[in-house]
Amino acid sequence: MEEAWFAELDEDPASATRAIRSGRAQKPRDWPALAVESGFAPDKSGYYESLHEATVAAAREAVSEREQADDQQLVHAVRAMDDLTEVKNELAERAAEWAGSQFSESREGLDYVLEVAAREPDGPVEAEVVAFAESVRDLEQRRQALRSFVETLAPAVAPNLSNLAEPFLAARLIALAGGLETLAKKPSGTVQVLGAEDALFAHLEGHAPSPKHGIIFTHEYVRGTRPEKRGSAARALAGKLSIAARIDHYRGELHPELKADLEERIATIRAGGAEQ
Amino acid sequence: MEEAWFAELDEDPASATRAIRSGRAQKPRDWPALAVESGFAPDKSGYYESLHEATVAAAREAVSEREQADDQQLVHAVRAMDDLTEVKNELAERAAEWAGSQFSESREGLDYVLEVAAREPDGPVEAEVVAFAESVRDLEQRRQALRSFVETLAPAVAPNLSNLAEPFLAARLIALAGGLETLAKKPSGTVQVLGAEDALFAHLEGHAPSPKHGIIFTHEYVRGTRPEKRGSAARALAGKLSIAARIDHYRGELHPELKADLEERIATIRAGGAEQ
Amino acid sequence: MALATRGEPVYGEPTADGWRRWDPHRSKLGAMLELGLDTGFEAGDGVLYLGAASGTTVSHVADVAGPTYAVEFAPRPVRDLLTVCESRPNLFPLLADARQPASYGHVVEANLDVIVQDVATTGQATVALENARFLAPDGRLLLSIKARSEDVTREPSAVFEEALETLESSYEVLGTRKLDPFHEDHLAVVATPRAPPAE
Amino acid sequence: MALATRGEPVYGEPTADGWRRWDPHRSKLGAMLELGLDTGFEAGDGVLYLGAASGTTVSHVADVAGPTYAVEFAPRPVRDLLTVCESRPNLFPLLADARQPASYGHVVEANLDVIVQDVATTGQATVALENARFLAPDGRLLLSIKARSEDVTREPSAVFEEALETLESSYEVLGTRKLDPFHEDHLAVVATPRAPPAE
Repeated sequence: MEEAWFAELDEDPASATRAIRSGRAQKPRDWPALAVESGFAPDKSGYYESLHEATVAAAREAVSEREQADDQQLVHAVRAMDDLTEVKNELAERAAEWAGSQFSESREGLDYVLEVAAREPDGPVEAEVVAFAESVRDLEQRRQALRSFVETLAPAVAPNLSNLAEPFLAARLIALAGGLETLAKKPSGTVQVLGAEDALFAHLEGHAPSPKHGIIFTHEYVRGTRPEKRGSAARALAGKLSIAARIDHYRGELHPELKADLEERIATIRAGGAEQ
Repeated sequence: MEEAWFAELDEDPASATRAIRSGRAQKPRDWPALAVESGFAPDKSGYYESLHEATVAAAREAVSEREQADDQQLVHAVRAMDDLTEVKNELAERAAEWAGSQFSESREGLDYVLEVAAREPDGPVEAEVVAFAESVRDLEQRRQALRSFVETLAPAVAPNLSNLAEPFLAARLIALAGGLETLAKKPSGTVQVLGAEDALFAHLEGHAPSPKHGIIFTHEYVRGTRPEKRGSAARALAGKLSIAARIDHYRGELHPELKADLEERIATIRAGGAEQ
Repeated sequence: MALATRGEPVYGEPTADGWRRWDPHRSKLGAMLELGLDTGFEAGDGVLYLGAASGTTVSHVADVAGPTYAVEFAPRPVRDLLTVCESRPNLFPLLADARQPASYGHVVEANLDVIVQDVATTGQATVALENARFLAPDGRLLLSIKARSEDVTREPSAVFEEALETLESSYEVLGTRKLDPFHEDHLAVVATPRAPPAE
Repeated sequence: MALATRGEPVYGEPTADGWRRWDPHRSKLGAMLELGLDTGFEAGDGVLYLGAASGTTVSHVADVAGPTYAVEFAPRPVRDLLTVCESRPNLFPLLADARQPASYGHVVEANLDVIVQDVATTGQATVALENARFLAPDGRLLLSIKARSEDVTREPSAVFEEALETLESSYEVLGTRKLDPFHEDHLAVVATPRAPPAE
């Protein structure tokens, strides 16, 4: 009896939610009968009513917490991945320079470093050079693994955003905004220039034109549209991404029609019939 | 006969040096007798004279090349180590932030990251966090290994500098100058402010006092001297370091008396009897 | 003739006169029923549904059954499942891991008539063993095994054989059936607890 | 009585009337001679010195011997060695790896009277085997083995035993002697080629 979810509730409805979420019992029992017997419910049907209310409330709360946490993990993962990219490039440059001097070769880039990392070193200096190249290789592998993780997590956190923008771009938008909720609350014009903060500040200080797009430029719908129509394409895409972010945050179910609408809109813009 | 070092020399004395340095023979023979027989030398004593000249020239050239190469490897190693230090700190900060959010802890620093790296992850997000922390740990290990390597190589490249300044500071001075030869050619006043280039430029532009010391501040003889005498201590140390660099570059043998002289000089300065 | 239940529509399924078409292409249990397996599933049964996802199938189950406990681990589909629950007072959502039955043993009642299991994870047979504690002695396990969730590199037949062998320790297998053409490389299993249900 | 040779001073050793004190604390060969080992080393001998370092010992050897080939792999000490060579026309420096005798086989003559070996590296006995090619049939190997260079974790006596065993394949060991109190955990070995010298 002590293990039943309803065993020790008080007046506060939150106590039922808490009991559902954190209780445990190895062995199930005939809880409906026990609930009636103990006076928790007047009859079985009354018990099921209370159970329904409590389980729905508990699931809603748990889902919301888990998703909050997930979108923050996505933000951390994207930032960690960006750090790895930067750091990997920096160390790769140094490793190529060093290896080039040690092996009397003049080559550059990650491919060269990966090749050096696979060499059998001869002597203590070469051992250090090769070990340094191996560090770069390890960072590159970690970066790739983290990118896969981001691409797996993004559709769970933001299904509509990931459907419209590819999981990786969706993750990057969420990271730039600092979270799904913040992204959902931004006007679509802000979403359009997310990632182009430098250009935006230059514009606000009066010495640059207003940027037409930020990170969403990497989307095929913008990049693949001819330059004079890109502003319209970026605006259309940002509009739909804003809607997607709001659905993802406030409701969460996938709306495939968003993508169909956007496709149609972009086709119209590219056909040249777009408003300015 | 074809394997003898003197078998195919021409008029150019460099050809003898080349033959000594790059020739090979699995099986030694009675080279002095063969040299006389073939007319290379008038007699054995003439042969040994030529051999002495050729081996000394070849050894001198080989030593100088090997050491040139070694001092450049030292420069690369120090720079690679600096990169690792910077990168490790940057990633450690990110890792601590991420791990703190995932594990609901608010701790900072490398120790926390190393502790996270040792955890058994539960679930895919934790697996990424722990793997990221492991990357930081690996970089830190590589950095430490590289530092040991630098400390081993420095006394071979610059015995006097390493004797006066600890191998690691010696390596850093060589790296800041870009090589042992460049360091040896710098005036002692420049050695004194190596590593304080920012402060020096500010001074040259007229809005800062002249820096009293650069990286040599990390030397106990400067740091351990009371502030009003530090300028004198830095000047004395830089003077001896310059001499050490020149001996290391032009001759190479260890002069223990340099250190004794310096110790005496610093003692005098600390005792307060130093000239301004 | 087509399978249908009475209830609020959930996933854009065709409806007529309050009846909702139960699409066997979108539901493993729907396919079992469509293919005529003897599931023993009857109106008013107490059901534990493991792997409820966004509620497509469990919505039909709850339209027919009595108390229906829906366990799902991923938060995203549980949002949709919550909508399905709104109009179904006999459907109880649980955001929980089916591999940890003790984490819902204080909520799900004992002696249920049916367990429907459709989890896409390795160790699907083990999940069935762990949850046998909720079944009545004459209850039914309606299990669908996805070969690719166990091991993508092995032949589905080998995967199924191993799963059935694991299952036999606590269940008596009453029937099996491949679910094509509705679902490829899925095996449906109908089983009943062998001894008194594992505790 | 004290060991001394005639020549230019090299390492700050005491001198008198053109004689330089040969310090057995600074030289393994000096210690062998001081301890009265029968080295067979005579004035005018042809010598190959492996591990010449900065020339402390080889300077004394060259003061006494005939043609003296000094092999050293580390560039730094060879700089000092070059200074030692300046006043010794019979001393020939070679920046080379004693484990690669073919890299100086075109310079070092055959049928030498003595090899002095003092290399601080693992496989010291193997180096002696490799260089046997330079020795006359009645020549002498004067080897000093540093236990810690082979394996710091093992007992010196075990290290020495194994080295001697390796050596026996090409050399007949004529005598051994620990070098304390001058050098700790060093074993001096005097040996002569067993068969015609290895090629």
